[in-house]
Amino acid sequence: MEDYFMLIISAIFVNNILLIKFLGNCPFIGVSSSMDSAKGMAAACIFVNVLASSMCWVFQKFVLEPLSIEYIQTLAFILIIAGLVQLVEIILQKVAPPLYRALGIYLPLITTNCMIFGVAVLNIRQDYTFMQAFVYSIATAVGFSMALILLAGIRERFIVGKIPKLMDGFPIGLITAGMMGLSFYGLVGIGK
Amino acid sequence: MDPIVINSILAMGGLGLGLGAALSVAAKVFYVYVDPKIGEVADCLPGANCGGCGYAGCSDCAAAMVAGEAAPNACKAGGDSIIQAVAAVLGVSAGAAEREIAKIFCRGTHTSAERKFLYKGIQDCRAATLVAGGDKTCTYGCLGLGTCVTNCPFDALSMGENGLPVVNEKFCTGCGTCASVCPRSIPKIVKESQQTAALCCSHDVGKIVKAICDAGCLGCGLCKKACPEKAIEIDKFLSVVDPEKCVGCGDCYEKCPTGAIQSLLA
Amino acid sequence: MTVRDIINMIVVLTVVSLVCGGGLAMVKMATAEQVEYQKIKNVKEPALKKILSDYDNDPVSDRKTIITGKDSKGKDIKTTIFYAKKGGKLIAVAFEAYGSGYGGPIGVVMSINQPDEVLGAIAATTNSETPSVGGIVMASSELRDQYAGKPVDANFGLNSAGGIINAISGATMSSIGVSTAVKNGMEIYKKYKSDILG
Amino acid sequence: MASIVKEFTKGLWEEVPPFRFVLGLCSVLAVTTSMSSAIGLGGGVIFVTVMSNVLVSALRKVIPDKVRIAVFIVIIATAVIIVELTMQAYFYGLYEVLGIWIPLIVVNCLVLGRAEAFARKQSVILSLADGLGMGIGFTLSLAVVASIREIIGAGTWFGIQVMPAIYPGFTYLLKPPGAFVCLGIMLGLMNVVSARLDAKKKAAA
Repeated sequence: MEDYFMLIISAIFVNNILLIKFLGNCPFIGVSSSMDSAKGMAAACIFVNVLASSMCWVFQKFVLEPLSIEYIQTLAFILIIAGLVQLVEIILQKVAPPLYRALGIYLPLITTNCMIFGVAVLNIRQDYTFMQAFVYSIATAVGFSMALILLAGIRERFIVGKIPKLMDGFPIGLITAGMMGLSFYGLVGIGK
Repeated sequence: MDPIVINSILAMGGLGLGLGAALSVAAKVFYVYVDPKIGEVADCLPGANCGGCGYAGCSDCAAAMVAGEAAPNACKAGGDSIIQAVAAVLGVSAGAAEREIAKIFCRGTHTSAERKFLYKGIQDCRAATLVAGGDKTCTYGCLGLGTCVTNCPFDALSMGENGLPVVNEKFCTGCGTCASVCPRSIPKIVKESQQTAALCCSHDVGKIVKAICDAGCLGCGLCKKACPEKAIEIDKFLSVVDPEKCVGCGDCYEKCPTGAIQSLLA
Repeated sequence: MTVRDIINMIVVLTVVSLVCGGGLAMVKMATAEQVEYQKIKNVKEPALKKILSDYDNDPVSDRKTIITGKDSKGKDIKTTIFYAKKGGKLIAVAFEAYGSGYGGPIGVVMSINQPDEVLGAIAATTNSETPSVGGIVMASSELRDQYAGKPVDANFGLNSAGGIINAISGATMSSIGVSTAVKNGMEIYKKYKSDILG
Repeated sequence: MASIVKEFTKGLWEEVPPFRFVLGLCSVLAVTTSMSSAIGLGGGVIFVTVMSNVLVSALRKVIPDKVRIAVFIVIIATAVIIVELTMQAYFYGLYEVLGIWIPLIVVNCLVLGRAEAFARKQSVILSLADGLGMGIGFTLSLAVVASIREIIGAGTWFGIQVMPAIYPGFTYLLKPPGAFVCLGIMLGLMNVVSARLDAKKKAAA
């Protein structure tokens, strides 16, 4: 149990998937301009990340490795993720329309989100057991959402602040992410 | 054929087949009827999600239009071309809506209006009003910190040198965002054809207004007496022009001691 | 979503995945040889360099993979044999064998000089020993020198078990791991000598 | 012919990928700590973008709209695996350095973005030009960011010592937070440059 705790702490704080490992900042800068879009994206990411990495782990261990075709892992994983996202979108539209309206616009965006695919591949490369992979995917998604919501909070203050016109938008977003990353980077000593 | 080739083909083919089947079954079982018209109508709309129509965005407005809850001219931001396009898609005759634009109902510039204190806080009118009702002595006047300018989805507003926002009528679509965003709703949505209006929002007594602002409406009623069409009413020391009755004769312009009431058709 | 659309959708997705899977398999087979070489060159070669000397061929390309027994699941275990030659004459044979250490399997690469069949030298490759304890032992020459120069059929067990190797104090488990790895290596050599030298 | 050149040059300045519109950001930040890895990944991205653009536009009439994204992704993933295998076979050092970043080209927003936005509608040759232009533009930007980070960060360029020996190296730039700040500042400068260009153009017009 002890190393799960360490796994969670290191995934959320120490090597935060977004600020230290750089996975998933395509939507990070784009979506974080307003708080509710950030929350919507974060919730969708947690939900899909857990589902995707467990399915990929199962596919790797029960199909790719027995047939010894690990080299095709990239194609298999991304196919699963794309299919999964589309499936979730269709099911959500029918089962929970309000939830769909809140998450809806972000779901297609998630297919190209580097974090989901990155976590799936990392689970295999660090050869985690299923439980470790499951816990790791939850922790990274929580870390991702935390960083996203923190940045969204900060960027909402920009509207009232005095930002030079040319730095407005992406440049200031990136610099803020850098500053936030610095604070997370201070914790590097803790995890393994 | 090396086993690796067969395995790869089988695995990937199987995965593709499985996903294709799952997607099609899901599409069938979880089929939600989405009226294709909504997509078409949404394409005609400007897509700025400005909220002028009162819905959460263009797609919501399109859905309401298709469902008949909203009239084709509900989209304020579009102007005639949009309304005709939507009407064409829905096959409904669209009442030609009169174009509406925003007007700034305050003339209290830095020089003409008195300031209580020097405000160095957050550059946002909503924030400024929290600080002892804003730095302007007149509690109804425009604080000039540009919240309406930053929030205008069509960039039709810019801040004039005298500290009051200026409406660029070419871009303004009358979506009303500025009116809803301004803590004192200084910008008001007015029909383009309206001739005259008292450009002030102050309900203070004339004596107070005269002391703190030399451009405000004193509520003296001279314009009301001068108006041949009886189009002007004094509502708690503030003159209000009824657009239907006003013919724009201009008799009231000279009578007004502070020039608050004037022609809108600059 | 007519039925025709659905079938069309499934067919296209399956066919594209099929074709891509097949195409990739072809590419995989084409590059498999080179990838294998690169893997050995970058992983095994540093260890090989420690135990083989004054050869004039490239042992990494001069290699043969033989089957050395079956593992628990019945899949046969493959061992790659590297040949060191001088002037065309075989001077040493090297291969890797495993023993169980404290943290998990310990990989030991060993060379056997030819024709006098004496153990040339050993070097550790992969091990997951605790770096502070087992790791030092693996790198220490004191343990390695005890193996060098011994004949193939010497008893490489620890002296506590009647063998000729005395364990490093404080890291008995790693020492046992290394000695079992070497013993397994000798087994493989004796059992498959004909394949190796054939 | 002119349109092909236009598509090609478009990728080099007006719509140079990671700067003009922020696509493919993850790899730009992570891989630009050294020039060799940046160019290595850039080469991979060029191959993948060109191959996926060509295949996507070749098959554009056959692919049903409902499953469009999934098929595009399969094509891109195939191209990426080919790059991965060739790199593993012939540039093993680069393969080790890049590690996880090669498979991650598949989710690089640039590649799918071009396939979705452009190749799906255009002819094969145009898509090829666009893919090449975008790929090279991406690699150039990678190179620019990488040289800045490596020279200022570690004082070397392609591993050769460039700065004087006593230069301690501003390693903050090599760390993840530095990457964000460096890219942010570069984007800002780029805005300044293009604003000045537009102003000059407007003044001239």
